[in-house]
Amino acid sequence: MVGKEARAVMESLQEVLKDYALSTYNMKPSRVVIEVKPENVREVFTKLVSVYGAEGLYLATIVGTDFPDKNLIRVDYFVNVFSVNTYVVLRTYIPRDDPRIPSLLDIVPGALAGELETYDLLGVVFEGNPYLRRSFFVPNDISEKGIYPLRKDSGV
Amino acid sequence: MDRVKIVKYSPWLVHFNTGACNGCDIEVLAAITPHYDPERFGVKLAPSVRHGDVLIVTGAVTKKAGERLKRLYEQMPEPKFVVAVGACACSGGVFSGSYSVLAGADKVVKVDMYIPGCPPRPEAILDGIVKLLKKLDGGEGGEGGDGKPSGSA
Amino acid sequence: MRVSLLKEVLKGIFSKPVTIEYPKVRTQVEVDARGRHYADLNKCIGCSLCAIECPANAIVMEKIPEGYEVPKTNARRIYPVVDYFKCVYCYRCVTVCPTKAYITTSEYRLATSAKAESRVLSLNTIAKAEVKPVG
Amino acid sequence: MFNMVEATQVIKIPLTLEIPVGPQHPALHEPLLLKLYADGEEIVKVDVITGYNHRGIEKLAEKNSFFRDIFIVGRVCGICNTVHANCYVRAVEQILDVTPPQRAKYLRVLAMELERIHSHLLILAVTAEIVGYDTLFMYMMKDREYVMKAKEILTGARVMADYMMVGGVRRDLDSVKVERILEILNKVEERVKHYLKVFQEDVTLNKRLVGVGVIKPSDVVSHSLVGPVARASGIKTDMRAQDRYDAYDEIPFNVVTDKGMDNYARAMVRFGELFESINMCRYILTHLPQGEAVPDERRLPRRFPAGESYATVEAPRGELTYYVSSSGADKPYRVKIRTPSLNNIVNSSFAYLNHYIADVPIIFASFDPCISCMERATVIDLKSRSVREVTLKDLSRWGLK
Repeated sequence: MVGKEARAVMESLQEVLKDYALSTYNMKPSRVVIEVKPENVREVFTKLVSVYGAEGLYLATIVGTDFPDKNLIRVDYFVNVFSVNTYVVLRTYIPRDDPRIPSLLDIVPGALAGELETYDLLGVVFEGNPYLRRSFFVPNDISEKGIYPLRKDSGV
Repeated sequence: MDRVKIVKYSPWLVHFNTGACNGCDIEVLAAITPHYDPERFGVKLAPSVRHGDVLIVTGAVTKKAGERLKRLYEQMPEPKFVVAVGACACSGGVFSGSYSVLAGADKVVKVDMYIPGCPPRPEAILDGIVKLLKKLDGGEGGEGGDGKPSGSA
Repeated sequence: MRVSLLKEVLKGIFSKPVTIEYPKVRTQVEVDARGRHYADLNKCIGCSLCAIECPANAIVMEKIPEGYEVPKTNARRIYPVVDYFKCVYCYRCVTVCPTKAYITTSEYRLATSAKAESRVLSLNTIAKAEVKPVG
Repeated sequence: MFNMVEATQVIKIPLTLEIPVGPQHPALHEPLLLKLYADGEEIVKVDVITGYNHRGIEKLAEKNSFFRDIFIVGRVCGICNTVHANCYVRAVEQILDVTPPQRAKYLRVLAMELERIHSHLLILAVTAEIVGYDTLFMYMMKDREYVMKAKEILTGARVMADYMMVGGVRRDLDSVKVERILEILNKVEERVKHYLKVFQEDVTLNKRLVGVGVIKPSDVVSHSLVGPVARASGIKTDMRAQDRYDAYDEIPFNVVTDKGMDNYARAMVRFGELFESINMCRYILTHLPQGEAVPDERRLPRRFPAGESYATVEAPRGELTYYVSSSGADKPYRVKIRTPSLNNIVNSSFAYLNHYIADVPIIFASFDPCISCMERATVIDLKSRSVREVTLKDLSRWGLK
């Protein structure tokens, strides 16, 4: 998909999410990044599902990145809207000393894997997800010390 | 000693994946297929660890799997031998610096034969088993780094 | 049993076995398959680039022992020793080497019960100082 | 004799039987613990317990340089190593703004499609083995060896290709090798046709596959299932068609889908993709563009600008994604790998419910599980919500919702 068609899809997508978007930019190669407030994530997903249909998009992955110098953790939701052949990235920033974000589990069951992974490796608490727990893949000796391996200062 | 001699006629293998990338596992699987057919040597994959004589370890031995490996080894009947297949099981390979691996099967159990390679070819796995059998016979098994390059390109 | 399978069985009975009689017959390995490799010390300049780039940290730079004729280009008199247990045979060292000093082989029968390293193989590529270099 | 209990009453005795399957188990070739809870012969709950294969690769990738990571991410999974390396390399190329030459793009696709052929043959063979058809397993593994030979001719190793490099590939192909690979493809295609016939005709295989492990299309999408599992439920999702990366925009191919939704449909999708892949390989070998394909690895850029990119690739098991972020240093700031098996295994425990214990391995195999893929970082799924005081039948029905 190239050119005009792709741009039209992106514009319609931005139109759908314009109430929530703090800023919009592109990630290589041609993915739309839309920055939203963490408390709005659930509303954004409800909106996306209602516009593109439950069988039109799936949550591909959740990426958590640690920024110790800004005291922030960034949580990105990569959503494949495959009914219109496009990828949208929902980007949120949450404080590093109290990383909490609402869980999407009841809206998107496919979020389970990503949320558990991000919790165990980075310590982001997804509020409302009852399955979160430590040391399912991080070995016991590390999780017992309360270390989240993917934090930059974890020292492992 | 006599039991060791008996084992060499038909050693049964048990395969345990301790966190491998599946590369070695499919090569172990390929090594039992018609092209290589180790049943010529009486070698057979055993269904359970309690029937096995030779434990084939693949993978970088993650901390969780390490405990399992120790338990499996203890469950095997005597005499028992361990073959480490692949760079990961020999020394940790590319994963040796990770927080989650012990890097090397010899950190947990005593290893009798190492088969390096990433992954070793099925022939190399057969070669390792044949060398192990020779070693059981009293001959010297390992002759790596003999200084004779073959088939240089 | 279906006819198609019966045909397969008959074909199997009358065709040659596919099994490679391994220790007696060598498998046909590609000549450029990635097998054991070691440094040719006539070409090596001791730059350590292979040791830096090795993804498995399998290469360690060591001092060439006394009594070997070391080429003038290798001023620091060091050479790479490949640990074949750690090596993943990706040949990154071969492709980054600025002098193309690595000798590659398709040797894959490396099973051993003791440590396997490229030390002897590499040192054999240069002559000992006492003996006059041959050829 | 027990008195008959009203359906609304609660049975407090734990009638369910707990059966651990794995991590070392004859029916399961993967280090994974499936805890099955069975009511008689029927599964009412499944716990997927993992962690035996977690190697911390994402952290390892942050600790090593960009170029060393190419070889580390290739070892996430041995069966699909070229797609892992390709996805990572393309993400890095986006950051560097490097475009590989056309010939290299074709050769990359060739390596990836050969890998798809051997991966699908492997999982179809394992499917046959799990239903107890060992003869077919041996036959299919025999013919898979020819594909491995083709891979060896192309990349220099049977399994770990280490074929991808920033700005191209690491080995070129000459006309002799092209001929040899074409010959192998012809031989393999004939055999695959035969195996397709066996899968379609054989009574045992049909009885074990048809109607078992049904996944509805709505469940597929909401649980983020990808790859052949999704396509076998009629969801047309294929990153090769969606992203058109590398040379997929020039090579003709069809996206294979099936409406069957069960194990048999998943096997048929894999067979369909085998033929597609063979045809694609043949097209590549006959239409290979001229020019350079191998970059000089000594002259590749050493400085990486700050930036981020997100690459996707259609692995044999489904959509594989890499997120790579660079802060301008010589090491990546963050590498996030999301493998298809992660979604397909963790999110799919609902598929086992209401099946017999004996069907669990075959359903599990139909997802083409690759634990090494998923566990470089991750997971557990407990349907623990379902631990309520309800009758066991209700419990199982609840789990399907």
